Amino acid sequence: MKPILEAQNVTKHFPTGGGLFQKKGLVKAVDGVSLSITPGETFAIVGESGCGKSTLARLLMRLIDATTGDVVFDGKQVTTARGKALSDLRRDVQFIFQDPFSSLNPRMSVGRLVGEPLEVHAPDLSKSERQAKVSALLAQVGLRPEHADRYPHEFSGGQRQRIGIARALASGPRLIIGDEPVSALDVSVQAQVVNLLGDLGRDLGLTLILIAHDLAVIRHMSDRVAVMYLGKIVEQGTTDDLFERPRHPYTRALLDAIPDPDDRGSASRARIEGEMPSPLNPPPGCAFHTRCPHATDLCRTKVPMPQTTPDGHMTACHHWQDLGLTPRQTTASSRSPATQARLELYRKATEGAKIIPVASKTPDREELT
Amino acid sequence: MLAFFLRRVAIAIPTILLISVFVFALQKLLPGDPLLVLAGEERDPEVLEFLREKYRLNDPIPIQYLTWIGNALTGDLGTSFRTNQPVTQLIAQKLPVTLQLAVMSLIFAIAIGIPAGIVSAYRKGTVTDYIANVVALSGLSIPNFWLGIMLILLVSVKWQLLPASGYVPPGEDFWLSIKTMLMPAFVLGTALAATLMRHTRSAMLGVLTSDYVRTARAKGLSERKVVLKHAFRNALTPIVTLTALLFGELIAGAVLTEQIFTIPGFGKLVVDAVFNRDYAVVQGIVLVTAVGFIVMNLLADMAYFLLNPRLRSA
Amino acid sequence: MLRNFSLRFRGQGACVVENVDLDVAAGEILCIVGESGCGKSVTAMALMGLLPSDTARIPDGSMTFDGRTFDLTTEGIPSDMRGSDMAMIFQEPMTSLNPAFRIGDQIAESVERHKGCSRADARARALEMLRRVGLPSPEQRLDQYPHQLSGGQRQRVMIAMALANDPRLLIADEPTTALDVTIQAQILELIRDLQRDTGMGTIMITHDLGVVAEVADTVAVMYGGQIVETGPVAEVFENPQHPYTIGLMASVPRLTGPRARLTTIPGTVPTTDAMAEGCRFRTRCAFAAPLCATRPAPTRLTGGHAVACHFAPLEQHLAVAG
Amino acid sequence: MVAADPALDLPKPENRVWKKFRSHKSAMLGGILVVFFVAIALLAPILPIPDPAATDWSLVRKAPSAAHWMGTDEIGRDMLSRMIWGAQASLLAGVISVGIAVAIGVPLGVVAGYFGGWTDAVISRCTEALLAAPFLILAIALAAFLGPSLTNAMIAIGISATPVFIRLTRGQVINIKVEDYVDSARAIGLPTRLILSRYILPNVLPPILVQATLTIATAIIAEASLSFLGLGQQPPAPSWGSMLNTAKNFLNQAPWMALWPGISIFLVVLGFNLLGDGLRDALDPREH
Amino acid sequence: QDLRIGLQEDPDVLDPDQSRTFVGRIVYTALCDKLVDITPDLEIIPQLATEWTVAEDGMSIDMTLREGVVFHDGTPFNAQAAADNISRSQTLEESRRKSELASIASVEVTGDYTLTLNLTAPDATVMAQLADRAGMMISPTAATEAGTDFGANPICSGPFRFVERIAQDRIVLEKFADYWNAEAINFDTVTYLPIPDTTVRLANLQSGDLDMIERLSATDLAQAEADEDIIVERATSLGYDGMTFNVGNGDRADNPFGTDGKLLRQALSLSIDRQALSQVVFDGVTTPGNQQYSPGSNFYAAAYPVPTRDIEAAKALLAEAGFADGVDIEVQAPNDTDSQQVMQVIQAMVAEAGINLTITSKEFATMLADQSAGSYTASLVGWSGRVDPDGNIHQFVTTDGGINDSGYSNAEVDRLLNAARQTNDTAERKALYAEAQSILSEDLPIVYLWHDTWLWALDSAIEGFVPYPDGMIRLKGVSKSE
Ligand SMILES: Nc1ncnc2c1ncn2[C@@H]1O[C@H](COP(=O)(O)OP(=O)(O)OP(=O)(O)O)[C@@H](O)[C@H]1O
Ligand SMILES: Nc1ncnc2c1ncn2[C@@H]1O[C@H](COP(=O)(O)OP(=O)(O)OP(=O)(O)O)[C@@H](O)[C@H]1O
Ligand SMILES: [Mg+2]
Ligand SMILES: [Mg+2]
Ligand code: NI
Repeated sequence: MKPILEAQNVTKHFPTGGGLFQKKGLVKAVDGVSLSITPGETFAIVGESGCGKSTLARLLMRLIDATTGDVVFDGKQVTTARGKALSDLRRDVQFIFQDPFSSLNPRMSVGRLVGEPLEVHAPDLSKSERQAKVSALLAQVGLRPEHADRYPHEFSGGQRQRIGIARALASGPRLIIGDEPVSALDVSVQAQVVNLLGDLGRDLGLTLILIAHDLAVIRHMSDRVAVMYLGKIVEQGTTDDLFERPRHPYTRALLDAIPDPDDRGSASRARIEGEMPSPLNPPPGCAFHTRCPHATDLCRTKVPMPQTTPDGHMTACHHWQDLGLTPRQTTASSRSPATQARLELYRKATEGAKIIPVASKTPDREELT
Repeated sequence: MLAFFLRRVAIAIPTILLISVFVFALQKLLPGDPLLVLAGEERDPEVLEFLREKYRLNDPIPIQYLTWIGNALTGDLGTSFRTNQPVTQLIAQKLPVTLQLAVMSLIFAIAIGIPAGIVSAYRKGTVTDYIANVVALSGLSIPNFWLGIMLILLVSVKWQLLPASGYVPPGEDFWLSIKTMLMPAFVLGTALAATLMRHTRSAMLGVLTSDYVRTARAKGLSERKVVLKHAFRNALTPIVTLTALLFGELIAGAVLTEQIFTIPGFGKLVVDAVFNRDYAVVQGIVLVTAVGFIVMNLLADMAYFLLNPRLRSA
Repeated sequence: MLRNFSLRFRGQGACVVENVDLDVAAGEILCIVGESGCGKSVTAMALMGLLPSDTARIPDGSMTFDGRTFDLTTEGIPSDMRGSDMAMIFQEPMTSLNPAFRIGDQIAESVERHKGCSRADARARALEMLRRVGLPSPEQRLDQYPHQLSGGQRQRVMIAMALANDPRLLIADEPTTALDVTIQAQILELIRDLQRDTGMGTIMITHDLGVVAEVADTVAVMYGGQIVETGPVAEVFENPQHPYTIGLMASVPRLTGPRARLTTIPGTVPTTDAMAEGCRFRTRCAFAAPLCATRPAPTRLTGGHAVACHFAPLEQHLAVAG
Repeated sequence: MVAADPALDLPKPENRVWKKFRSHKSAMLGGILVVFFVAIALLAPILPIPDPAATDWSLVRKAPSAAHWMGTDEIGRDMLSRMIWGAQASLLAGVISVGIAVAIGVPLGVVAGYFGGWTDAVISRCTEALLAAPFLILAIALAAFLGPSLTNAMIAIGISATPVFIRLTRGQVINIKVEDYVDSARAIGLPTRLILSRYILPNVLPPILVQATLTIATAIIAEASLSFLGLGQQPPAPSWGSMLNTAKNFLNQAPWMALWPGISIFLVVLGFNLLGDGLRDALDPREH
Repeated sequence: QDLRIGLQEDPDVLDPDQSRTFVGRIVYTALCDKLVDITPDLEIIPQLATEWTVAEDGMSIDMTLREGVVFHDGTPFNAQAAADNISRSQTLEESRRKSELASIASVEVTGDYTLTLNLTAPDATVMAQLADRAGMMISPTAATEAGTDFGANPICSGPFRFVERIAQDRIVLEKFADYWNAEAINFDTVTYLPIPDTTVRLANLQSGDLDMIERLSATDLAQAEADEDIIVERATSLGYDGMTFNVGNGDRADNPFGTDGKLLRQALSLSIDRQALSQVVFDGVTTPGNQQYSPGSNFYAAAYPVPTRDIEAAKALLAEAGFADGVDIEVQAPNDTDSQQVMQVIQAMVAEAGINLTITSKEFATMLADQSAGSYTASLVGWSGRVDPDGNIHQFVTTDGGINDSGYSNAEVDRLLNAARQTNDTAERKALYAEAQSILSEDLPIVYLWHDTWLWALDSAIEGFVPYPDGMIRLKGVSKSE
């Protein structure tokens, strides 16, 4: 299928310092990234804080200008778009921000926030038509039309994130880029938003680019995953493949580091030590060699080229083949039967199944009815 | 650091030029003929014409400016129309006076404004806070001349505690010098204290709710140490920046206070010069105060730099 | 340890935290889980006496520490216990250290305050602590400023600072939430190791069930300022009783197994003022019944497992119709 | 479609700004003070008070009495009447000159802060130059251009107060423009003009509001200095500033001449400041 | 012993040939002796010149100088020095004294201590001019050396010599031991301190920081007199304050009060209650006036007394001029509080006659420029006063008068005033001035309003101070008791 969005070797270098006090430097926030997104898929980008995920997302929709490289959306150049072309792009590609608290103008009502993209992209709508559309959008994300004249601070994080999503949906985009849309949310709220995004993606046939550092969320939502480390994509493949057979040592370390509620007390897992080096001063060779247990001299000097297997799984590591394709050992499901049963009961209950008391075993049953 | 310094100086040069052009132009646009004031009651036309030639007032204004700036670059700021004194000499005479007044007022402002700001932030919403705020505002809205004259009438005339006005160089009689300057410095200081207090308060409010202040408390430190060491140290940056700016303002002119207390400083000099259309003096003082202002800005940045480890170690 | 603790903020109709009991033994890690705003932090702060004195009221509650009982309604813990007998680590490693002072001094300050030792000794102790938390080249770090450290390193400094006076109780309020998974793993391991070495009691606050699974001995699940379920971690995870606990577990996307649509807890946490009487969870509970308007007494189950729900154990009381 | 969340029944907050404002005690006090003086100023023509310019040469500098509650001034005019009429000039001087400063300073500050680069450099240098130029020279020059009147005094004061607002706004904008919500406006393709007016401006206003209320004080007093230069309110029409200025010569003989305008200026300044603080809080939807 | 004197402002350059301020003259009375001086009754008496005789034809003056006088730098004073001084005053390009000495054609040194002044025409005012800055003798040596910078370190022959000056702060003089009249001087040093604010100046005197202040504010008089530690001395000034009208100075003269506005000017003058004005603004300390000199002085033309206020007459004049419904006038005034007060009182007074007066306050430099350029209708200005009546009137109202800002021109007035210059006979001069006054009282290019009273406040320890109508502070015989 023809890709809806394609990035070729995009790079973003931020000059730093040069201000009054600091030494001048160059942050290579994104360093030669190529991507190709097919319509309708959910593509995830994962990586540690500061590895360049947000920068990449902003480059893809031209919130910032790339230093080098091309981004093509639906056959049209993004990197050079201006005027009408840029305006069209702003309609077709939308963005969901990470922080639902700082990404909504605190001084605008929800109705105005959600209606604003309509104002820009559908200026012909009358005021009442716009209001109707706003109501519909709010309903679509699980809010009520009456909420239109409230202010963002009156909502909880999850609700705010819904407002952000409604705002992103307003212009009728084809591609939505979510920069950690659920990271700031609580587990239970996160689940609601994750479901919402999944539903919307499915119902509206949207293409989603999802940025996250929570691998469980990524696994749950995405079709394909790219793993970033220090401005570069180090591994990319389908979700299942990548989670089951991570090839790059970094991906593996990342997966290992996730504390899993289903996997208690696994204290003795291999940990990677140290922290991500500064992008101001990246290490030579493979950027991960400073923390990699398998690093060799080769890694310290030569930048590994991305290698793609026939099934489309890309890895940028000198040694991935030597490390073997040992699948990650996972305890398939360590939940106890009791837990499983309760979860099932709970699921049914929340889905609206009628719950009846179990007569015999309830001493205080009478009080219930 | 040095590079930073040089860059700042480089930025300052166009600013100073701009100011000098601006003030020069402005002066020339002022109504009134300096020579009429200068020629005396009789206003002899012959003398007028001679003086006009002497001070090159017949030249086109751009030429007058270029002549002036050319001389200024060689350190010659011209002479006063009124007293025939070289402007550089006038400035050299006034600068120490003004500096002394500025420093002493600042000490008052700091001594009043900062503790008041800290207390009112710490006791936000209490009566103490309200009182501190009202006092600060009254400092801002009580005219300097009123406070000045009242102080003179009370402290000097009635109680005979301090000299009513004038100036004594510290080199001549240090204590007398301090005593003479006490009232004017207080009058000026109270007005600044208000500004300082408001800024200290808001800076402290921001800092007091910060996580590291909570950490300091969690360490079991005394409240005093938490507030004065951990919180205040971080509120200091905006305060120092503001203080440097206030100091710049003080140098530029404490006009009324100097007038009331008859302190021969910059403020008085510039007012008299403006009224007498003593162009060279006005221009010279503006130049010096502009430089002072910019130096203060620079110092504020430096303070910023020194107070903020983030910048210092970069 | 903490008994019947309630807390109310000025201008609020109901208590933010209501009748909370917590017990931590020496050498034990107690995790408090619950979603954002349910009162985890304020409870911890109350223990440390760090609540804002002008807005917070404690209508009820006492704490027993090491045999000494403090009536929290009238007296906080004395400030000399803060930082020595009880220490706390905060969530935000980036902002919890004072940016204006060297980290060595910040640690030493606490030592000086409580041990009354000389400056040099305090610094020596600071260095030792930095070494213990595994900060590379600790001698140089001593003279660095917080901004020169990364988030993980700062959190280590916070831990070093908290442990410098060998506290008997460590309270860690979401110590890893702001950190990356790889760093989080390092920090959790560090806390667990240190805790094992010193044998102190630890209260760890989090809303990440993964973290609980990884470090906790016992767990307390909190909703709306009430403890709804407590027990040894294995018990609670393998036999969750309270609908909220179950909902929480269901909401977490899983790293293994099939990818089904997530089960969620519908709705949002009401504000303190709008909190329901009785079981506070009932506004969102799929099993809620009129009975829930009365506050359920904790039901004791096996092995120290207790749950505050009228219907525990669930499947013995309720079933799906049809 | 997703089912609407049942827990979303928030109480409908009506007229929140006013409500919040009313609960702010000191802001209410400020509001009352300001309203009081504004009312006095507006009602001056219909209040039963003597003509503020009517002189009585037998009543020069007489202390407050039953006939003249606030005493009489240096040429035997009723102080009370002059205070009331002077409120007009002084409030106007304060409010309008600050209005001018805000109207010029804030947009320039927004532009400088948002666009940065050369625009910023040019505006910043000019601001510095203006800051360093003595107020007096500026004022006299403007007087010469525009002719002496209260309006022109306001313009002069306004212009000289402008740099502060440019600076303040610029600093705020630099902080605000990196906020996510500004990016979000760019992401939906909002034109820069609207980003500035809807996103940047409303969010930089609070500190400007506070500065503005403080500047009103300085402006009222500055009007006095200007009327001293013959640029402010033209005699015999009164303004508090010029009354205070005249009173300076009679502090000994007729202290009340300085007292009333002094107290009034203080109360107005206090009123505006309390009001400003309160408004800042009330206008911020985040504050509870 | 030190004497500290509070001045109202800082003097300008201390070179008698270049200076122009009133306060400067106060300092000179201690620093520089003149050829002649005046008595409080304005008689001319010897100072450095001991005798003088005016030639029969009035075309020359023979003068004998005091012997044994030296300048502060030791240069002896003699006829040559005096001649050099006069020549400097006449030829130095910066000299402000040229017009004052315009009638001296040449100076002949006829002996070591005698000289003859040759005049271009008989001039009765010459000796009066020599009683002021034009007659001040400065050291010729110093003058040649310093040129125009003489003011930085003035060297004269007065009782005190210059020590230091800090602009706007103080001028310090010390007793000159070789002064010819040293025994009349009782102070070792004298310090002049400019203190512009009258209240503060008085406060300084009260607090003991000063021994003497000049120009006590009229409204402070009562307070000063109530203070038993303070003595107030007073003298009516030689000058006047009044309203100058533009009757022929450029286009702006074309206004109802201008060229043809004689009647309106009379109406305005009549509608002002000068007594009340003086009372309200100056607590009655000033003297109401209607001529160049105050009513008590020698040259006052008693035939034209100060008019009493007559609103009806004023209204009638207005009607006669065709302005029965009232008329507008704009008057410029300096922006000091006194002038503003005066103008507001006048504004209220003339309003009753139907004259609607607007006040335009200007700062002094602007006002002066506008006035000399003729860009005004009427102007509230004063004149500090001269010893000879000619100095108070000639240059203001004669057709080519140096400061005839009014643009007034009347051949008869010109003739009378020129004639008054040329005779030395006082009675004859009085008659001529009275005759001129008869025309001026009618035409009113200047409406005289009041004459200031100089007020000095002294510490009660100061003895021997004599008030002079020229406002100077002469230190001869002044002493301070311990
Ligand atoms: N405007 C900028 N100027 C300079 N450096 C920047 C800028 N924006 C980002 N960077 C730097 O680029 C790098 C990548 O930043 P980016 O925000 O893309 O990371 P991220 O992966 O999104 O991190 P996080 O998970 O914390 O959001 C970081 O080192 C950051 O400091
Ligand atoms: N100073 C305060 N004044 C008023 N209410 C407060 C204050 N501090 C906290 N609260 C309220 O108390 C409740 C509990 O807050 P708390 O910080 O303990 O939540 P938490 O469980 O720690 O949440 P999180 O996971 O987000 O840290 C919240 O509703 C909060 O709004
Ligand atoms: Mg990011
Ligand atoms: Mg918390
Ligand atoms: Ni899921």
